Amino acid sequence: MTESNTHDADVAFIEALARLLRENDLTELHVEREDGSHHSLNVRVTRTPPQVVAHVPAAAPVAAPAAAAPAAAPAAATAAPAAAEDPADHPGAVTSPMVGTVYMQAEPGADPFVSVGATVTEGQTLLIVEAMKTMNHIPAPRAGTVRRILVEDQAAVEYGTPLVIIE
Amino acid sequence: MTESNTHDADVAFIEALARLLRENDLTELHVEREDGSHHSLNVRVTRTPPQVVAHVPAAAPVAAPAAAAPAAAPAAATAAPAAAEDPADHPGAVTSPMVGTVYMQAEPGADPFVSVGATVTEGQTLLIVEAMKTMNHIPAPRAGTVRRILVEDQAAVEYGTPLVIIE
Amino acid sequence: MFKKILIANRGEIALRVVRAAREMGIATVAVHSTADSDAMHVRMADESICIGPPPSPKSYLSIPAIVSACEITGAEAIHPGYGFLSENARFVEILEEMNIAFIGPSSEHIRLMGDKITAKDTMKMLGVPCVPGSEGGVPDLDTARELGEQIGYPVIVKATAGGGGRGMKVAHDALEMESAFRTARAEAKAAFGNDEVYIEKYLTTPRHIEVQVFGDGRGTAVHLAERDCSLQRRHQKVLEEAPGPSITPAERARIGKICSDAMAKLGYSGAGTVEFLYENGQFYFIEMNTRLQVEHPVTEAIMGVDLVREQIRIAAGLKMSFKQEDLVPRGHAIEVRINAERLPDFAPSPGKITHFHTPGGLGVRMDSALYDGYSIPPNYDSLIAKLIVHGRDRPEALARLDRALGELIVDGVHTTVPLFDALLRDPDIQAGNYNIHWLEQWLADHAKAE
Amino acid sequence: MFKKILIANRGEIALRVVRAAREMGIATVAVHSTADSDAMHVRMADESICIGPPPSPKSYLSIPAIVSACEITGAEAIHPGYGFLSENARFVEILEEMNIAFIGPSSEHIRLMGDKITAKDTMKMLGVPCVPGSEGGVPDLDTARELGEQIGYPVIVKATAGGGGRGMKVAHDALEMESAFRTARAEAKAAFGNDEVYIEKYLTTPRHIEVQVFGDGRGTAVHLAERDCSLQRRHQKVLEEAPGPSITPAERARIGKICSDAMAKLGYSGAGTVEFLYENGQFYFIEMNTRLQVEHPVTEAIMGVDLVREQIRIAAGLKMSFKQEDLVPRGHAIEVRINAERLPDFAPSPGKITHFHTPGGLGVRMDSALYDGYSIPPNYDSLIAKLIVHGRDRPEALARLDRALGELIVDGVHTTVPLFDALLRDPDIQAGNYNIHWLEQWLADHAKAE
Repeated sequence: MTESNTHDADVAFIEALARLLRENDLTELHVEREDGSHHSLNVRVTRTPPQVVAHVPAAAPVAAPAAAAPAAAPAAATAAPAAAEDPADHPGAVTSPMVGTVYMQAEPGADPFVSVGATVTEGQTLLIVEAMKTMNHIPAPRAGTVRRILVEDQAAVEYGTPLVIIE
Repeated sequence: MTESNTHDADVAFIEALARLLRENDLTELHVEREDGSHHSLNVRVTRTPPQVVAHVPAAAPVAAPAAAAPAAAPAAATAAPAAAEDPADHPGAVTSPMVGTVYMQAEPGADPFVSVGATVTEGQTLLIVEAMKTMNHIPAPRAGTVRRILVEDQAAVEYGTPLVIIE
Repeated sequence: MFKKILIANRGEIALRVVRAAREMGIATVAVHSTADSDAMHVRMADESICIGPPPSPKSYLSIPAIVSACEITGAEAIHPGYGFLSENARFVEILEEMNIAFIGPSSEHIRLMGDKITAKDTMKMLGVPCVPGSEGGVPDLDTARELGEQIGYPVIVKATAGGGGRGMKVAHDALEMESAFRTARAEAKAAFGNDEVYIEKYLTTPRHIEVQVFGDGRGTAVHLAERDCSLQRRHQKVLEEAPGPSITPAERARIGKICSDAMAKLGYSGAGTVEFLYENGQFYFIEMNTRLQVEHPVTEAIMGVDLVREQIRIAAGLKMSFKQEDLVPRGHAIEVRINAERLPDFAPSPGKITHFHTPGGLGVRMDSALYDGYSIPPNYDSLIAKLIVHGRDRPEALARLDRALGELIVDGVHTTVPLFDALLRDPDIQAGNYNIHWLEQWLADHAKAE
Repeated sequence: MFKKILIANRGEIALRVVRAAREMGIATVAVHSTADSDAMHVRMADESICIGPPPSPKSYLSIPAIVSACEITGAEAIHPGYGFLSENARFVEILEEMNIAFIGPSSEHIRLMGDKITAKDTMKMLGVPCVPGSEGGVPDLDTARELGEQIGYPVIVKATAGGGGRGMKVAHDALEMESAFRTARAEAKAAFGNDEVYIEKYLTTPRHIEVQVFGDGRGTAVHLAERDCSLQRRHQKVLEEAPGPSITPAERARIGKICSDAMAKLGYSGAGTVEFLYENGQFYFIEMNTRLQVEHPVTEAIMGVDLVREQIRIAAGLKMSFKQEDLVPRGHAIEVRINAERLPDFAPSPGKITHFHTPGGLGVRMDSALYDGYSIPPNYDSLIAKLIVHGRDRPEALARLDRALGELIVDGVHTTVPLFDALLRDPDIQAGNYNIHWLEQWLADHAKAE
């Protein structure tokens, strides 16, 4: 192992420790490591846990009120999808341009507009989002293959909900 | 590897640690590293997180109310001495055991009990703190030389106010 | 009673409605733009729906988005807050068609009061005093002089086709009438190609006095006294108080009854505000707001009622929970609107709140959607907090406001708090001696002094 | 009026007094131990003086330290808060001698009410109902039986020399009297070498009802209705409300008048509380507190007055600012005492507050000396916040309390908030159906269930 490789390896190791610390809300970590006779490493990583910055947005107002809601109505399955799901960040994601209800086919009993694995052309209808009795056809923004369909027929979607992934 | 290369590598390594510290909101990092017999490195990186601790006491409730006090009465010179003055931490500091008014001499016109440079014996009266018409003689906790007198005659003192430094 | 309502608004007023609903055991749906995902109203509501991107027309003003959010969540009613869609008659018509309850008056009443001329005609018919004037063009100087005597000087002569200050002349007494009439006509002719002018009472230093009304939609209505909202900057209210420092109990009773009688005759439903200019003991109707006002908390403070709870009750078909005789003002209340703005130019100051500490103790209410670490988005109105104080009398309320402002900490952005600190030290404010021009003048004087 | 006052207390009550003084334009001096250098009352006051080390006897209970702090700052008066020196007659005598005003009653009245027997005798003389009993030893069974009939069963037979539950027997009816009397005497003889016993009315499930009084020290006094403080754990009040859910307007007027008449005759000055046990429509005097109570805010809420301001006014020689006829209760108020304690064993939980967010909106008052980053020292009482809600009626107040507790965030220490969340869901609490034993029983039942 060369000097430089050792460096990189050590930094990566300490980085992993730091992440561990943060993610597990630890306060201190101490590691002694020896690799053969040449290389030894002794690391102590410390952290003061409850940072305002890191902490508040996570633990803040939402938690308490929700817990104590007098008429605690757990969000309907349709209504409060978990924020920040992975698929939304996918470069091939097609998101809903409006709040509404998804229909996967033109009418009940018809075939779905698309299915996983299908090849689509730009502008081809992927599905419908109905809002206020208006059927909004959601077109494919580009040609490609439907990799995933992220919603079910008649699901309620918010603005920005990822619908389909096309690659 | 040349000396200089090692230097650069070490600097880069420490730089990486510092970044790690910041990005993971750590407080302290301590690394000891040995590479063979030639090179060893012992690094401690510390950081005061820029938040609650540092921030609140400074910017917090005290500032605003004072500023907006309807009858903003700036603390009388006698009344609100700056907190945390150096002398209090001095190992030779004699602090006031009570709230009251300082008298440097036994009676008006008399010589002061002590002056700077004087040698005192343990138990010798340094000054008087008067509280509720009671004259409390403040004795020297040990023999030594009066290095500094930190209060003036008839000054008001709080509990813990440093009075005299004896070494 | 409703099981679930949707709140078509954001910020402190959305939070205000969440609070009332929660106390009534009603589940809430918050709607929000992508800029407001972390907003307090979203955190506090039982459910939330993202309805669009930051620009209001595509989110908070989008009728399809809001109706659709209502449909997918099964909310039975919509509270519009103030601003946004709260006085949009078309929106209310759509809800009426779709059988979604609107927590507010009927679309008909919103439309009626949305048009200034119809509103004035209706109010006049209902016995509400309006600015007296010529009811149309004034053909000649003799008629003008007659009107001047009838209305009482000063009067203003205005071009019928006019606007922007052109073709407007004030006559302070009968002697000035000839010149004012001729000049206004000449200017009107020159500017608009039409020399028709009309004449109205001219108010020099009026106060803005508004009467809070509430109707059950079935012919019963009450008033909840008045608020004085004369302290304005660019037609934006800055500080409001109740009762009005210049209004006597007799005047309160008289104008209050006129307003509640008018609302009863109209069959008005829910909360509304009848706005007046007030000068020399006379009230002159300006307009009616068919919604909750930003400054409703000062009325709640002196009356001991919850106006949002009452709005929801009425929308759900229940009776009003108070009668006129229950509504006896107690003490004095003042609200200040704290904006994220940098003085002296009131430039918007969005950003992250690094420290937030609210005042506490007796007689202090904070309505704010801020929290430690919240980032105020740059997309919307700069109102970040309403601080409302209540005391036994006006001096006590003023002292309490001063004390509470001293405890408030909003770090990370600039706010208008220093404006209130300064206003509280002004003798005119302490005496309650101000009118709708006072604040602009005061700001101009202070700008000069610096 | 005073120019400067010193507050001989800490925590939320010191802050409470600072707030009142500030609103009156009076400068404040905070005193503090070394453990409280960063406390909110120190930060908020105009001046502060460190008076000693953390143990209370050397700081907050040290008369020389506090008087000396008063002298060096030139404060003209001392507000004692509650606890600490607030009912120390010797302290007040010293202040009287030194011409420092005490914001509270005279040392004479404090001493009078500080002794339970003198207090009871005085109150009886002043027409205040006390627990009926034998006024001394009961010589024989016949007298005991007579007393049983007179007082009404159940009665308790107690050793005159007794204590700790020994030599105490309850007779639920005339039949049980013989056995109770003989057993109590025998036990008294065996335990204390003295078989004298006395007899008193035995209350099985009383409520703790206390009447807030206020006197001007010159023969005028008023009452401000009652508070129900029956919810107690180990004689510590946990939740208080006003008006008492079990008290009728007629009872309120009657017991209120008895108390205010007694205070008028006594020439009592300032705020005081006459505490009663209440059962089956009867009030039985227990003791009088000659100071402000922790739970005074519920009275302030329904009466719309500031009791601390009034205390300061009276101490400064001004007249009372209200008359009995002004004091009409409006609505319902509830206070919960939020302690830094870990449930279920209520173990103290001092430590650093990592996040603090207070509830806002209509009808919510927070009295708390917490702030973000504050470290609660382990040396003192665990009360960290009082949350007071006010609504038009009891259900509205309960709903508001629930809503407000849901908004409150106190991170970093354990608190008693979950206790209140649970209590609010209990049908007895919802119905106002509880007595002084209820909470202990409820806690025991819940401990068993877990």
